[in-house]
Amino acid sequence: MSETATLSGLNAWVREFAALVDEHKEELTRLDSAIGDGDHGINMERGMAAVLAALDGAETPSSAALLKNVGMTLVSAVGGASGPLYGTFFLRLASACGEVTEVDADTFAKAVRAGLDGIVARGKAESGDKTMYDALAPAADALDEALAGGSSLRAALEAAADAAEAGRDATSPMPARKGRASYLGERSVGHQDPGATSAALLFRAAASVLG
Amino acid sequence: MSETATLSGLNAWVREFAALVDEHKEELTRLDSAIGDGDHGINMERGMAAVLAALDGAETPSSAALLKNVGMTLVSAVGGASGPLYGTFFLRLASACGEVTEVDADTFAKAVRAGLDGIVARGKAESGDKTMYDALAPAADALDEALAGGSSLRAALEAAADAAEAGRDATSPMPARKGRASYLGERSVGHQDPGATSAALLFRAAASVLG
Amino acid sequence: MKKLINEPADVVSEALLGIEAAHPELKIDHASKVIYRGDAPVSGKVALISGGGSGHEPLHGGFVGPGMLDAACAGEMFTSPVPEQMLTATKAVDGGAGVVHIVKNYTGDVMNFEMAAELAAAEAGIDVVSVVTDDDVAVQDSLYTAGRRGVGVTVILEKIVGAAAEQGRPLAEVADIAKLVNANGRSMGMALTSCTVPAAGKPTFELAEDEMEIGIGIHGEPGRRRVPLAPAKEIAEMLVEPILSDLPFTSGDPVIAFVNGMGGTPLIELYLMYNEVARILGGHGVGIARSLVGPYITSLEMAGCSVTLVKATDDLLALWDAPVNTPALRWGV
Amino acid sequence: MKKLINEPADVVSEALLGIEAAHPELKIDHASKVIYRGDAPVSGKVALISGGGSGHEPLHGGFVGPGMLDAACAGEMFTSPVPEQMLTATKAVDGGAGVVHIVKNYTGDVMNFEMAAELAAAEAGIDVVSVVTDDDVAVQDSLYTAGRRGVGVTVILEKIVGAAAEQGRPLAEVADIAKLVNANGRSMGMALTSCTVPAAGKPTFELAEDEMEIGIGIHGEPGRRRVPLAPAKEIAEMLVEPILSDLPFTSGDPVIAFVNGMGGTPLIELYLMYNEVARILGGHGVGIARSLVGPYITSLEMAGCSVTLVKATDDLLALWDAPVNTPALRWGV
Ligand SMILES: Nc1ncnc2c1ncn2[C@@H]1O[C@H](COP(=O)(O)OP(=O)(O)O)[C@@H](O)[C@H]1O
Ligand SMILES: Nc1ncnc2c1ncn2[C@@H]1O[C@H](COP(=O)(O)OP(=O)(O)O)[C@@H](O)[C@H]1O
Ligand SMILES: [Mg+2]
Ligand SMILES: [Mg+2]
Ligand SMILES: [Mg+2]
Ligand SMILES: [Mg+2]
Repeated sequence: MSETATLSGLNAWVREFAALVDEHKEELTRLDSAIGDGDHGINMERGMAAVLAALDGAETPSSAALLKNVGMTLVSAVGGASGPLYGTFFLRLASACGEVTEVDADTFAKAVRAGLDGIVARGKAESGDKTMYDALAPAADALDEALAGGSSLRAALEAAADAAEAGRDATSPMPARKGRASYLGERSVGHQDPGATSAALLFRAAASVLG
Repeated sequence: MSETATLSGLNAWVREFAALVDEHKEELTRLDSAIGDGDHGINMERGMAAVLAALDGAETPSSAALLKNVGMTLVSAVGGASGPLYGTFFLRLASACGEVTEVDADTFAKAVRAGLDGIVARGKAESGDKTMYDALAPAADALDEALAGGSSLRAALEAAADAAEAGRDATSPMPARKGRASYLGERSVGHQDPGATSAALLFRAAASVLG
Repeated sequence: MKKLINEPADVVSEALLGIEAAHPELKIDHASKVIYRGDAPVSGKVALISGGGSGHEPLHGGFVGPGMLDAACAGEMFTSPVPEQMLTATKAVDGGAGVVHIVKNYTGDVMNFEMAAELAAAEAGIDVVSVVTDDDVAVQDSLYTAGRRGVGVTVILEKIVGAAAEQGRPLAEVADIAKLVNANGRSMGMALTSCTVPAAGKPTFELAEDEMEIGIGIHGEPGRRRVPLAPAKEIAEMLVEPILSDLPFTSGDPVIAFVNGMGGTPLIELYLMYNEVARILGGHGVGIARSLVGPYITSLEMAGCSVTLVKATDDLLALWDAPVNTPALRWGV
Repeated sequence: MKKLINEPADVVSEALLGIEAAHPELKIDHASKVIYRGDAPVSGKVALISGGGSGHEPLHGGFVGPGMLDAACAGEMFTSPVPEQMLTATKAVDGGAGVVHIVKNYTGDVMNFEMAAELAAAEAGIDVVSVVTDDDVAVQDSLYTAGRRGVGVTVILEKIVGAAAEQGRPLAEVADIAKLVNANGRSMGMALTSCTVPAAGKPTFELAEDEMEIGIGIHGEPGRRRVPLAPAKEIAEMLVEPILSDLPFTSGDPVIAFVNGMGGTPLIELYLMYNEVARILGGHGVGIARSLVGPYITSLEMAGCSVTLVKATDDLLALWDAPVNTPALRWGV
């Protein structure tokens, strides 16, 4: 089992995420219809389709180049709340990984943390606001913890994906305090957050192809 | 059995027509929805309600006064195609009956004929156009014929009402050539004409209270 | 039935109160349900009156004002107004130069306006010329119909003829321009959904999720044929081609192109349709000189649209461009 | 789904083609989906840019032109545009006097405009002031929400601020006026029906025949509460009272009153609602100085309406009355 995230691994991650988004497009949209404006699946699918198209034609000789391309494409193809947020995540990831073709597990975990910080900087989400943060933050924590405990990158990403899914599930009982769902107040209770759901897919994709 | 249409008889006729229109309001509207604009019942009900209200407050010492009031009220309360047509019918009826309190059967039949002529003058309908004419014309013919054959006014009005209903039924297979239904062309076939349906009510009302 | 109303019977009169409150520049006769421009009668000017059933707003009340109508008579929902209304309006707006009645060709409208004109001549000796619009190519104009319906061209006509009257042109000329616009105009409409007359409480007709009606009028009545739902491209052809084959356009003739919303269709779809219409016209070498896109002659909350083309002359275009100041059309002032 | 469209993915770009065909006085950048006034950039004038998800037409593209916006960026349906669009627009309209971004308060819109402003400052050194509209009293403005949504006030603001910019007022003053209008404005909306995003193919939410949503926004999202259908009178109270109790109107203050249609509601119902609104305001001693009635900030084919009140000053009223020449609002020219 590789202990690093290679360029082709990152590439596979992005493609796997795109595949999962495509597969769950209807679900994401349905969740967003309940407490938002019913476009999260459409937005993410449009964004990831644009990412695949952009990667096909691009030279991305380094982790930074690859991830920056993903981030820029998301920013310029998605719009809405998720565009700048996922875009910023990948842009920060790019800077943190650097102009290399392979990053070790610790660097990758730090990059994820940087991405998460970027999302917070843009969106000001806190834990319990019922946003993608509630899936991403536990995932980043689990990743750090597993690596600190000696896990392989793959195993740590498994733990992170599990944590993201648990975080996603935990958004159901929350009343939303950020994004469109916050307009519904208590009416948002009982519905899973769409952004947390796509964020869990991001880590599930990582766990299945990275490391 | 009275052989004349008294002032109170004409009054009762108008009220009975109003009652029948009220009772068949939905049916008239439904028929008009199929081949027109779905307001014939609403129009006739509004018109006859206005007539009842107008009669309540009015001095109508003669047949002419009574029927003119009905005609004017219909013209000014109904609108659409049926307002001027029924209005003209009653206005012509009024002139033909004259400033009397009682008209004999022949005068009444002539008045009906005058009313029918008024409708033709306004609307240019011919037999088979699928309009109220197709119920009114056979009714006027049957009235004349029965009286010529020695029937009482009541019996002649029975015959007229039967003829109006037969005429009404006969409108079903016709393609409309006048009024809104004509826009539908062949699509109007198989639907009974709303105006012919209300016209049959007019004669059924006469048969049950006049003469 | 889902509507922003109180009692179905009060819709028209309460909407008139709203128009009065929102447009202090107009005068409303609530008893007669007539909307007047504030300065009517305008002495020496030919006066223009129109009217018809309600439910087609902004037609006609939204077109009352300088440069367009002097008065509009509001009938019950989808039911022509009664002669008394037009008679009252005719007397009120007559500025001594005569009055034009603009009548959409429906049996009821024609008969009620006819009675009003007879009464106006008899009672008040006012010169009334009636102009009937009958531009709907969905209806065959033959012995077997009540003739073509008056639809979209009525909007264009009221604007152009209103400008001619405002310029002080005499009655005969104003009436001739009205007839010219009608003769030069053709329309065709379609519906994606039906609509509900408040007093009836349910839709006039039912359409399945995968069906549409082609060749509808503006009264929630069914159209000429029911066909499967189609892309906007094809719908545009179904509307434009019958118009072009009916009106002898010469390649290069400038037209006023009007894509009208039936009331329940969002503007973004109307612009999308306008693009298709413009594309088809381009293919036929028909040049668009002026355009109008929006819900101007509607059928309550019906979803759908109609296309109207009017072959224009330089005079007609200048009249179209002339100032107008009404609730629904305003420019130049 | 019944719509006058071709492919769901092409709705926005094809509608832009239609806007271009219908309004030769505008310039359209189809690649960036930006609508410009024809003479942009206007040298020395503060430029106004707005934008947002599509499906709210005529907002914002219908408000581009002299006296109002210099550019409007069209996002995907109900999805804010992306930073690149606003960046492109900002560079294109800057006439040297700075640029105001008018942003409706939605997380996505705010973040995308923010990125654009950062890029405009960094890449081109353009002075950008962002003004966020947040007038929807249905949303509590607290730590527990993303803040109030920007809705109807955006229309009034774009008109008034557009006039201020057209008069040559400097950036800071133009931005201050924008903030004042927003601070003085409040809105509340309701829906009788949901609406369908073309790419989703089905309604965002379902409402029973006897239900309505109170406190909706403009994205087909559910509102604050679902209540039984009620007469227009009561609906008007549900909309106006929360506005009045939120905005400290002093009896006698003149307001601009705006009754907006959500896209699928016929004009006759909007005027009927306007009557109810005017009646309630009269009861509170609030005088209506100006009014606007019609579908100006819509939610596709949603049936429903919103009410916006803006407390006006003499300067604001004069700016409201100033000439404007856009597809959707036009007067004085
Ligand atoms: N301030 C925020 N911080 C983090 N995530 C947010 C924030 N606001 C919204 N989100 C996320 O964005 C998701 C919605 O994305 P999307 O539907 O694509 O955008 P929009 O709300 O603009 O339609 C929400 O489910 C939530 O997870
Ligand atoms: N030209 C005409 N002559 C006689 N009757 C007519 C004519 N046109 C229409 N009608 C009658 O009027 C009826 C429709 O009346 P109504 O629905 O009240 O008016 P509208 O068609 O204006 O909505 C038709 O069913 C038909 O019987
Ligand atoms: Mg969303
Ligand atoms: Mg009818
Ligand atoms: Mg009718
Ligand atoms: Mg969105």
